[in-house]
Formats: sequence, structure tokens, C-alpha cells
Amino acid sequence: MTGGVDLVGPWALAVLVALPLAGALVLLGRGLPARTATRVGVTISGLTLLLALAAAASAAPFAAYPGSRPGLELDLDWIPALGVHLHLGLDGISVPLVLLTALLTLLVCLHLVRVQPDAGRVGGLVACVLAVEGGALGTFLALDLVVFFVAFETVLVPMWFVIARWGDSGQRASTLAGSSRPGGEQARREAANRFVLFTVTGSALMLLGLLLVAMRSGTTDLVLLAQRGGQDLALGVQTVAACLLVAGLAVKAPMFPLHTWLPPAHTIAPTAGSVLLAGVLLKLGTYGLVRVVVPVVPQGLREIAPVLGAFGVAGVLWAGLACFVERDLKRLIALSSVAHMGFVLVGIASMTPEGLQGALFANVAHGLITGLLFLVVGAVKDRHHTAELALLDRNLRDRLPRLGWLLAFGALAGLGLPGLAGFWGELLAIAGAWRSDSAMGAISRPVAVLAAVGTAVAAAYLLRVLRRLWHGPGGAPAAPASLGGPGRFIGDATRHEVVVMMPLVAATVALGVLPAILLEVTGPAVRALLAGAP
Amino acid sequence: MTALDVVFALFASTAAAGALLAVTSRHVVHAALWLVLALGSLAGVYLVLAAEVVALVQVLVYVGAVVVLVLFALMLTRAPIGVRADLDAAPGRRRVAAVAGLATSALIGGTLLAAIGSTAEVPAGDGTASALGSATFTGWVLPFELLSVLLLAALVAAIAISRGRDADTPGLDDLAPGGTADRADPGAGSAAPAPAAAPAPATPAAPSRAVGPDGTS
Amino acid sequence: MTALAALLTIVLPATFAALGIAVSGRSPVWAREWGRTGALGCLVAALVEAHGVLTSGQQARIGLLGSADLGSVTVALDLRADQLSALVAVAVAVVALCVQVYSGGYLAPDQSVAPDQAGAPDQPGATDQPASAYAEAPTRYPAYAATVSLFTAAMMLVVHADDLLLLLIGWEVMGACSYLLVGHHSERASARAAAVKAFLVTRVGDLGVLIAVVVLLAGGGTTSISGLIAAADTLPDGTLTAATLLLLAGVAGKSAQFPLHTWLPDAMEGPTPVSALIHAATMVAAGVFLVARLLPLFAAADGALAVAAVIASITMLGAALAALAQDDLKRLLAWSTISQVAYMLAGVAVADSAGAADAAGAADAAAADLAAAGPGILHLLTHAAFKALLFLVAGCVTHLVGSTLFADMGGLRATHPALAGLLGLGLAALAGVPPLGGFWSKEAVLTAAERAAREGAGWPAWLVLGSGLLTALVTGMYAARAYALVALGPPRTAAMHAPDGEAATAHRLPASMIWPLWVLAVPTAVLGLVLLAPPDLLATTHVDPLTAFTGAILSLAGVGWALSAPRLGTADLALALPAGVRGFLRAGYRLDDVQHALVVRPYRALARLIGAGDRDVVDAYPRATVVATRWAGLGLRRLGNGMATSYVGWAVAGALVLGLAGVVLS
Amino acid sequence: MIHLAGPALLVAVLAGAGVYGVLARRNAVLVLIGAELLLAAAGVLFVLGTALPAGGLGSPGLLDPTISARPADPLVSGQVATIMLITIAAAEIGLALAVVLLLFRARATSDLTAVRELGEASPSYTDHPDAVTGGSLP
Repeated sequence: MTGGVDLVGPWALAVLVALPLAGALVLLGRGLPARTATRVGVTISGLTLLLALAAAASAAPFAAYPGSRPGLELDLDWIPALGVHLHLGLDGISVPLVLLTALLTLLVCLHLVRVQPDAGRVGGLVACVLAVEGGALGTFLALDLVVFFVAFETVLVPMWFVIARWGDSGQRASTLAGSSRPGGEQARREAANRFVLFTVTGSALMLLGLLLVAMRSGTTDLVLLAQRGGQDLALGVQTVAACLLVAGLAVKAPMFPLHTWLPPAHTIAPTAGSVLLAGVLLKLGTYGLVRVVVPVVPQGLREIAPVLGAFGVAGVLWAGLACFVERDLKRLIALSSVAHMGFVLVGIASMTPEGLQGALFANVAHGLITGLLFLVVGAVKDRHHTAELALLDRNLRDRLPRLGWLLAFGALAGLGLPGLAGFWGELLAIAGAWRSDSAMGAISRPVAVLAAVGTAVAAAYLLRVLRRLWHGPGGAPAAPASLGGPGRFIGDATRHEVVVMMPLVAATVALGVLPAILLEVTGPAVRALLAGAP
Repeated sequence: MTALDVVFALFASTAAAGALLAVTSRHVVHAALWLVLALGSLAGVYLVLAAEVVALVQVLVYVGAVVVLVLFALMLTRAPIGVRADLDAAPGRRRVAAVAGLATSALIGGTLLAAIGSTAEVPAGDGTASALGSATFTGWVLPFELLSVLLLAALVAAIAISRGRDADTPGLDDLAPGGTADRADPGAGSAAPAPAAAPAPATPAAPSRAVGPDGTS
Repeated sequence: MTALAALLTIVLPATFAALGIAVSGRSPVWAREWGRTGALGCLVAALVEAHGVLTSGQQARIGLLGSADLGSVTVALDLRADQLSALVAVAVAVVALCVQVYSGGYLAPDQSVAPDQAGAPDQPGATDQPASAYAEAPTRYPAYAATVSLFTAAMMLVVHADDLLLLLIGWEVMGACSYLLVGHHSERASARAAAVKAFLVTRVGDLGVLIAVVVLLAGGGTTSISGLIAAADTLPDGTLTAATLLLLAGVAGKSAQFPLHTWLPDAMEGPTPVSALIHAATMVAAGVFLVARLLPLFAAADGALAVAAVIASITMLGAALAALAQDDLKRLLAWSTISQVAYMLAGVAVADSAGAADAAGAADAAAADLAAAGPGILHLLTHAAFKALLFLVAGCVTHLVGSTLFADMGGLRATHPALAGLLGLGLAALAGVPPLGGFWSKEAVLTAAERAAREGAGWPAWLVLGSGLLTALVTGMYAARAYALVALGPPRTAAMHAPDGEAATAHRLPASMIWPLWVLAVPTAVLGLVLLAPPDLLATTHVDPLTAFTGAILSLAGVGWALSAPRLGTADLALALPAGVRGFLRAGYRLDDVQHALVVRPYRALARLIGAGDRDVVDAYPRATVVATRWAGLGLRRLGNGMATSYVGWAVAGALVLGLAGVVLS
Repeated sequence: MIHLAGPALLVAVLAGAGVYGVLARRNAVLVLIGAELLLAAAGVLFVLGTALPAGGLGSPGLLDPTISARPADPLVSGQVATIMLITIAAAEIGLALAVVLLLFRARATSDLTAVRELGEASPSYTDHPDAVTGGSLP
């Protein structure tokens, strides 16, 4: 690859993190009206995206330590007493996620300009969205364990507010016979609390792991740690640290038996929150695995890779099957995230270049596709005031053609159709698992085959949605008249909504037909990451 | 084994015995008096350890004021005269307390003996009034002032508590008219609350509540 | 030039698909023209490519999507243009153009109620929707035309791919397009079910391709087709065997071979032009194409071709028998497709040893490899022509009578003699009546099988030969039966009247539905001539006179038997079968029921179990944490009993523990 | 010149007795007596600290009698601390006795076991935990 264009200097990294956070503070401090607040949000997130693009251009060519330094690096003293540096860097692993985060935040802010949640002040929501962006960017840029952890936790608090304050209070699920899920205020609080409790527990475990690594190796600098590649850590320490780190990050990812916080959080959160949760928050966990666990404690990860891989593939199948009988559309999309992230975990557990490439690709693809699906489903839900599959009107392809086709596109992308972004990640994760005799041992091939079966399972549940919602007899709504009556008008996607969703569609197609865009960026970084591992 | 050792042993054993009796006596007033013995012997211990000023203060404050205060409190709370079985907790609890006490002794004693060693003998320091005085008013002047503020606060608090702020607080209505607390002598230092509460003329009201056995004697 | 043309065959339809959606908005006319233009351009590109390949030789390594850095290896996502791809591309482009043109008339934009809908085979819940509701809906034509274009592009990608990953993209995009097209009339429950079934069954087969790619990537270190073929002899045996068997699973799914064929008859729910597209040249042919493309790999693997031969033998005869008993024209054609595709697969499966015998004469090893697949490919081409013709004719008939049931048809020869003639031509080609194209290609397959059998290829070749001869007989029977039921006999006046009450003879078909028929009739009749001056691909494809004679006699016997059935006392040959057997065959051996019992129902039960498990088992642990925390809290609350001395006691205990810990630790 | 083991033992005995007194007594005034003993033990320990060589318990002089020469502590820290301790104890007991008196006036008892109004199990404790946590997770 040719050298990068020096558009911006290392200072851009600090600005990338600080800009959204400052915007959030401004919006919090001033009780701006909704119009102004969303404009400010769009401006700031747009600037952030531009800056991220410029920084990415400047950071090229992408390689990763320990082979070489990150393309763009900022290293400042922060807490001299503890040897903690404010160490930020942009390399091939972080670039895709930084851009994804900036893009999704911009789209979410744009979306909020017209589509606003029922309750709560919009300004606060925009502030929370920007705060989430700042924290996520900090996490993706951090090259110091302490900075990483602090940024990782920063995301948590605004997200709690997003779910608890702007969550969907108009849940009608409880009205449906046989549904035991509570609705309204209680559901919001429960979902938010559940989210926080799960992720804080995970963070506590992760913190223990980080401390163990920091204490035993005497530094918190990720570049140093990766250069050592775990040489200075005994196998036992590595294994324990890997267990703690994986367990902590797997909650966020989420890994199969730890995933039950995700469906309620995604379902209750407003559309903006759902998109951010799927597109940004889940990535923190898998990014942490790639950024911290793989290079720092490679042998420890190797020890527990079979377990990680088995849980990953179990998540693929389990969530896929659970989706098949899920009755709430938004919840279904949320559960499908568990399946998609299962592929990412399988890829990471494989400890092969293919697997890691697949994991990074699937990360981005999932952010795009599930973000799109949440936007579509959110629009459908706003129009029907429910996401219960049985209550939604059918035959979207004729009634609301634009929304219908976007839904169909999202579903086809979600089931990993080759030619769209979802495919490459899954293929590479499976390929990595197949070759991962050294990490996953005897179960590598069964994991690969089961993961492949997971793609068919995904097709089954997504086609079920399409058959139920996109196809189907049109005309009179299938919902009882009490839910709005047959005479109500339900409009198709507005131009504004289409404009918000189109970048995601375009990116999904682009990454699907030209995977090189992403694979070339992450490839050298992945090889460098694994080079440190013996 | 010097003479000082002998004297110390005398004072110390007296103090220890007094302390043990003070916490085990089934007679309230006796317990208070055993406390007098213990604290008084401690003054002797301080003397042996060459802390003359401390010994004096011990006698003044503890034996002179605190114990008197305790005795007043006993009187004011209608403490029973004579041997009573209900001063101590239930036997099970007492056993737990004994274990805790022994464990504390063992821990502290063991630690101290292990740390100090059985062979070390050191000259006792000098605790003359001039040395202490200069120390107090040079190096310790700030803590000393803080302490005086604390004392003042405690004084005010004791008055406020025993007098109360609201007329409708149960029990405070029964204070003697004329505000006996006003007669509190600020100069009496920490003993101030005692005269404040001195002559409680009537049985406490304790409305709507059965009067306990302690209150009926 | 060749490279550019090959590239354009893919890019043009894909671009016009996007344009059709993006630019035409909801205007069906524009969409129709975009689609036709794309198909025309594609055909021109394909012809240029074929010309280039035939005159200046094959060309490989045409970059399309750059390369993909897969981590340990970087694969070049290249295309190739050779005779195999060029010939199939021309066939695909012709059929696609015909279908695009034909659809314009068949799904006329102003005619919102599709003719298929009125008299579709009534399954339970098939008409759970009043027709008026669909009439209100906006037309779906733009999406339809774009999907057909995309379908064409995907097939072109499969045809030209020189990399398994590219091939897989085209392979699965076709599946998705078939889902969209089969479900075109989605207001019908049967169409919805058929669409989902088509996608899911082929997807299950595609898992084989997916894993095969992974296996080859791991074992061979590349996914390049030419690279793999070059390395075919050096690949480990386990890798080869596993990969080829897995690929066969994908082939069985895509080409509707036993046991994954069940989706194809149901896919008749789609509009008839779509059936023509899927059956004639694109989706089902892709499986055979894949085997032909990777023939050296299959040949090098132990037993893979034998398995393919067995699958093909079972499928061709079984599907032909099932076709015999159908009472629906489109379903009969569907079963015939399954049977004919099995012929192609058999031709490829036995071709290796036959081709190897002649390999010495071929220019080079690569050409010999391709030539070995000649009979199968030839049948693919002739089948593309006559099956497209048949489906489009069937569409016309359906358009006229408003139904696809034989019971509503009859007397076409009297009312529409030209249409009946075209139907007869197509059916004769299907039956293998000399000298039509179908005859030559079928006999070429049989000849190859016979030669392979004689040259010691063993029992698979004999099986193919026996099964093929029997199938020729049955094919003649059902083809002639179809003709007898549709064209002969008295017109069904009630059904032949147009909806507006005009006389049936006066009901005219739009021109756009007529001329594709004539275009397709030409290759149907004369494609056999290609054997007079064969390209390299077909250089080793011969027709043995004796075998040809046997096959022709059997076909003609079947035809004669069926045509003479009315004089034997029954208008319908199938009625001569016992009722139970007929029902069994008509239902496709009840494999749907088996599939339902063995796969669908267990899957649903498992999904319900997991759904409940997610709520009641996995989530039970977090909820149990809540309960446990609350109980712990209640328990600890009891410590705060209000007794001051008790608090002091705990404090002392804590101090003691800390002190003790300090002593012990230091 | 006295042996340091004596004061140490005295501290231990006083502290143990104090703990026992605090824990085993029911009468509030008697509990206070126990507390006084604990404070007294602390006072002895402080004075003992003055008698220790410089460096306190960590001093090398404790183990090596030859370094017994003790530089005078000009601030006499231990003894000053004892005096302050005694002062604080006086303030404390004044306050405590005031509280006891108030308790007696309100309740007509100084038996600590009879006063449990602040206990969690008390019937008058109305703040039910469900009102705080707001129920359970689903």
C-alpha cells in the first residue's frame, strides 16, 4: 500500500475523543430545544466523521505493532505515579471500527432530527448518543489498559440513560395473550438495570484481568505488552488473565450463556439506542478480545480457545433457533445479534489469520446490517405501535414498498448472502475455525461445520420474518381493530428515513462485492497481532 | 527485678483486678466503685512509668470527675441497689463476650510481647510538667486547640441532648421547671451535664409504655 | 475484447437491475425496458465473448473484484472466459432475453391480476385473500424485472467465475433471486411456502459448497478454480474426497437432485417465465455446470463421480415416473426438468473415462478436461432451448385457459395450431425424437455412458445406461401424454373463453409473448447440427449409431404408446395406473411428507424447546441471582437487630479478624 | 527501669476486660464502664510508647539492648496523646451519659436489649425493601 496522506497529526486522535464528549457536555448543560439540539448533534457527529476519515487517511498504510508502530499515535503522560499514559493510536484494527462508530453516530443523529422518541427531552438523548460515541472512540483508540478500561466504562452510563429514560414505554407486549413480559415503565427500568448489572459485572471481571496483567508485567502500555507477546507472563498467569478478560468481554459481546441482557435492552431502547447498542457497544467486547487478549496473553487464550469457540458456535445455533420462535420483531433482531457475534467469537477463538480477519469483518458487517435492520424495524414499530409479529400488518412489500424492500434487503444481508457484507465474515470465521487445530484442537472442525449450519438456521428465521411480514396477504391489517382500526393511515418510509438508511445499504453492498476494502486494511494488522503469538 | 518492678506489679495487679471486677460485678454501684479502683491504680502505673502529669490528670479527670459522673448517672437512671441478675446479658451471650475478651487479650498481649520482647528494659521517660507543658504548647498546640473546641462542642451537645429542643419531646416535659440545665457550670468541664440533670423530681412519664423493671424500683 | 465482453455479461445485467430499481421508480414500462435492454446487452456481450473464445482461445484471469486478503492467503477474485463459459453464457443470455421480453406481455403491467392466480391449484389457504386486494396493490413489475436481471447477472458470475468464492456469490444470489421470484405472488400462501422452501432447501445444499470452499482453502491453500484444477493430483485424498462430496450436496440442492429436489415442483408457484428462467438455463443448470467446471477435481477424488452417477440415475428415472402422473402442466414440466438435469449430471459423471480415452487427441490437458464434460454440457444447451420453449408455451396456454391444470386444457391444436405446433416441437425434443436437438444430446449422454461401461468404468456407468434407457421410454410417454392432453381432444369451451367473454379463438396473445417462442424454436430444432462442426468443448462428444437407434426406438415407443392411449380407451395414460400408485407418484413419492416429519417438525420442536430454554433456563440464572441477592439481603438484615452491643460485637469480631490476619500474614 | 512486659500484659488484660464489659452488659452505664476500660488500655499503651526507644516498636533498640540510649522525644508524644485521650474520653462519657439519661427519660429503662427501635426486624421499621429496589428483574 502506498503511504498515507498526512492530513492531520496525532492531535486528531485526542480531538476525536474529546469532540463528541464536549458536544455532550454542551448539550447537557444547555436546555436547548429539540431542533437546535439535533442540529448540534448532527454537526458534531459529522465533524467527528470527517476527522475520523482524515485520521484514517493519515494513518495509512495500516500495519500493527509489534511489527511497526500504529499509523497515528499520541502518547501523553496522564498519571505519572502509576505510569499510566494517555496513549492513543490508530491502526488497521481500530480504523474500521472508528469509522463505523462515527458513521453510525452521524446517522443516528440525523435520524433523530425527524424521528424522535415519544418521551423525554431530545437534547439529552443526543447528548447521550454523543457521549457513547466519545467513549466508544476512546475505547477503539486506546493503547493503554487503563485508558481502555476508563473509556470502556464511559459508554455504560449514557447508555443506561438512553434505555431508562428514552426507552419504549408504549410496549404493548403485555396486552398479548400468553405474553408474560411486563410493559411500560417497569420494563424500561428492568431492561436498563439488567444491562448495567450484566455489563458492570463483566467489567469487574475484566478489570481484575487487566490488573493481573498490569501487575505481573509491570506496564499498562498495550504496545509494549503486545511486543512482549506474553513472554514475560507465566502460562498459569496468562490462563487466569485470559479467563478473566474473556469472561468480562464476553458479557459485552455477548457470548451465549451471558446474552440475556441483550434482548430486553435492544428491545426497549429507542431506535437510536438500539442502533448504537448493536453497532457500537457490542463491538467493544469483541474489539477488546482482539486488541487486548489476543496479543497480550496469546498462550492463555490458546488454553481456553476451545471453550470460547464452543460457546461461540453454541450462541450461533442457540440464538438462531430461539429467533425462530421469537414473537417480537425487535427482540428477534436483537437475538440475531447474539448469533452474529457468535461468528465473531468463533473467529477470534480460532487464533488464525483467517479467523481474525473474519471476526473483524463480521464485526463491521454486523454493525452495518443490524443497524439497518434496527432502523427499519424501528420505523415499522413506530408506525404500528407494536413490534409483535402477530400484530403487525402483513404484506409490507405492497403496502410500504420502500420499508418492505429495506427490510428484505436487511434480512438477506443478515442471513449472510454472498455478495453482501455479512458473508465474508462468516465464511472467514468458518475457514479459521476449520484450520484452527492449534488453538481449538479436536473441536475445530465440528465448530466450523456447526457454524456453517448456523447460516442455514439464520436463513430459516429471517425468511420466517419475511414470510410473515413482507409477504402475505395485503389490504386489511391482520391486527385487531382495537389497535388502531382498519382505517388508519400508515405511511411508507419518508425520504428522510431512506436517506438515513441508504449509507448502510450502500456500505453493505460495497463491502459485499469489494471485501478488499476492509480485508486489506485489517490484513497486515492481523498478521502482526498473531506474529507476537508463538 | 527492681523495686520499680515490684511497685509496678502491685499497681498493675490492682488495676487489673479492679477492671475485671468492674465488668463482672452484679452490683451496679460496686461496679462503679471497682472502676474507681482500677482507674486509680492506673494513675499509680503511670507514676511508675514516670508519667507524672498523666497520672495527675488521670486522678483528676477519671477518678474525680468521670466516676462521679457515672455514679450520678446510675442514680438518675434509678439504678437498682443491691445484687441484680439482670445486669448481664444471657449466658450464651456472655460466653461469646468472654471469648471475644480473651481473644482480644491474647491478640494484643501476644502481639505486644512478641514485638517488645521479654528482654528489653528501657529507662522510663521523663513526664515532668514542664516538659509536657512545653511540648503541648509548642508542637501540639494545634491539636490541643482542636481538642478544646471538641470539648466545648461536647459540652454544648450534652446540654442540648439532655435538655432537648422541643417542648413536645416525650420525657423532656418532666424536667424540673426553671431549667436546671441553666445552672450548668461551664467551668466544670466535662462534668457539666451532671449538675444539669441533677434533681429529677418525678418519675419519668414514659407514656403509653410499660415501665420497665429498672424504672420501678 | 473477450475479457471485456465476459466482464460485461455480468456487469450489464447487474447495472440494469440497479437502474431498474433506482431510476424507474414505480413505472413498470420503464422497468420493462431497462430489463430488456440489460438482457439484450448481455446477449451481445455473450456472443462477442463466444466469438472471441472460439477464434482466439480461452482467456483466464480477468480481474473483477480485486483480491481478497484472507489472512494467511490472498486470493485473486478472477474471472475466466473459455468455451464452456462462453457457450453456457450464450444460452443463458438467450433465455434471459426471451424471458424478459415474454414477461412484459405475460405480467403485463396494466394487468394486475396475474393469470396464474385465477385457477392456481387450490391448496388449503391458497386463496386466503380476495383478488381485489391485490388489484389495489402497486404493481410489482419493476422489482420483478430487476430481479430477473440480477438473476441473469448471478448466473453469468457462476459461469465465468475462476474462483470458488466468486462462484459461491453468484450461486447464492441466484438462490435469493429465486426466492424473490417464486414468491412473486406472495398473496398466496402456497407461493410464500414455495419461496421459503426453495431458498431453504437450496441453502442447506449450499452449506456443502460453503464447507467445501473452506476445506479446499485449508487443504489446497487457494480457492482459484484453475489453481485447484492444476493441483488436483497433488491435493490430499481426504481433502479431495470431502470437498467433492460436499460440493455434490450443493449440486443436489441447486440442481434439484435427489434427495434435495423437493423444492423444484413447488417452485411452480412462481410466474411461468420465472420457471423458464430457473429451469432452462440458470439455477438448476448451475449444479451441472459446477461439476463440469471442476471435473478434474471430481475425477481425482475417489468415488465422487460414482456418487454423482448414482444420484443422477435415481433422480432421472424417479422424476420421469413422477412426471408421468402429474395432473398439472407446470408440475409435469418441473419433474421433467429434474429428470433431464439428472441426464446432464449423468453425462458429466460418466464422461470422465470416456473423455480420457480421447484425451490423447485433444490439444492440451485443460481442453481435454473440459471436453470430457461435453455430453452433459451439450444436453444442458439443448435442454435450455427446449425447456425454455416449453415453459413459455405453457405460459401462453395458461394465459389462454387461466389455469395450469390438464383438466382445464384440451384442443389447443384446433384453436391455436401454431402454439400447438411449438408445444409439440418442444415436447418432441424433450422426448428425444430425432432429429431434434434433444435427441442428439441425449444420445450423446447415453453413448458416453455406454462407452464408459464398456471401458471398465464399472457399475455406475451401467446403472446410468440402464436408467437412461428406461427414462427415455418414460420421457416419451409423459411428453406425448402432455401433448395429448393439451393439444388433442375437444376444446374445453368453458375454460378456453377469455375472461371478457370473447370466444377463445379470438383471444389473442400479445406479440411479446409470441416471438420469443419462435426464437427458441430454432435451437430446439437444429442445435444438434453443432455436432457437425464441434468446438473443442464438444470434440469428444459422439453419438454411437447403435445406442442412438436403441434410444430413439424407446422414445418413439413411449410417444406412440401415449398418443395411442385414447384409442386404447383412456384419454390420459396416467389413468391407466392404479390410483394408489398414481397418487403416490403425483405426490413425488411423498418425500415432502418424509421431509416434513424428519426435518421440519423436529426443527420446529427444537426451536420451541430452545426458545423456552432461553427464557426458562439460561435466563433463570440471572433471575436466580436476583432472588439469591434478595435472600442474602434479608439474611444480612437480621444482623441489624437494633442492639447496640451486638453491633459492637461485630465490630470487635472484625477487628480481631483483621488483627489476626495481620499477625498471620506478617 | 522497669520491664516492658508488665505494661504490655496490663494493656492486654484491660482491653480484654473492656471488650467483655461492652459485650456482656445490658445496662447502658455498665457498658460505658467497659468502654472506659478500653480507653484506659489505650492510654497505658500510649505511655508505654513514650517509654520505648525512638522508632517505637520498629526500633532496633528493642532487640539489641546496647542501643538502648534513647534520644529524648522533645514532644513527649505518647504522654501528650494520653492526656488528649483522657480528655476525649471525658467528653465522650459526658455525651454518652447524656444520651443514657435521655433514653431513660423516654423509655424508663437503661437496658440496651430493650431498645431496638432502629433494628431491621422492628415492627415499627416500615421501609420495606421492595419499596427501595422496586421489585425484581423479570
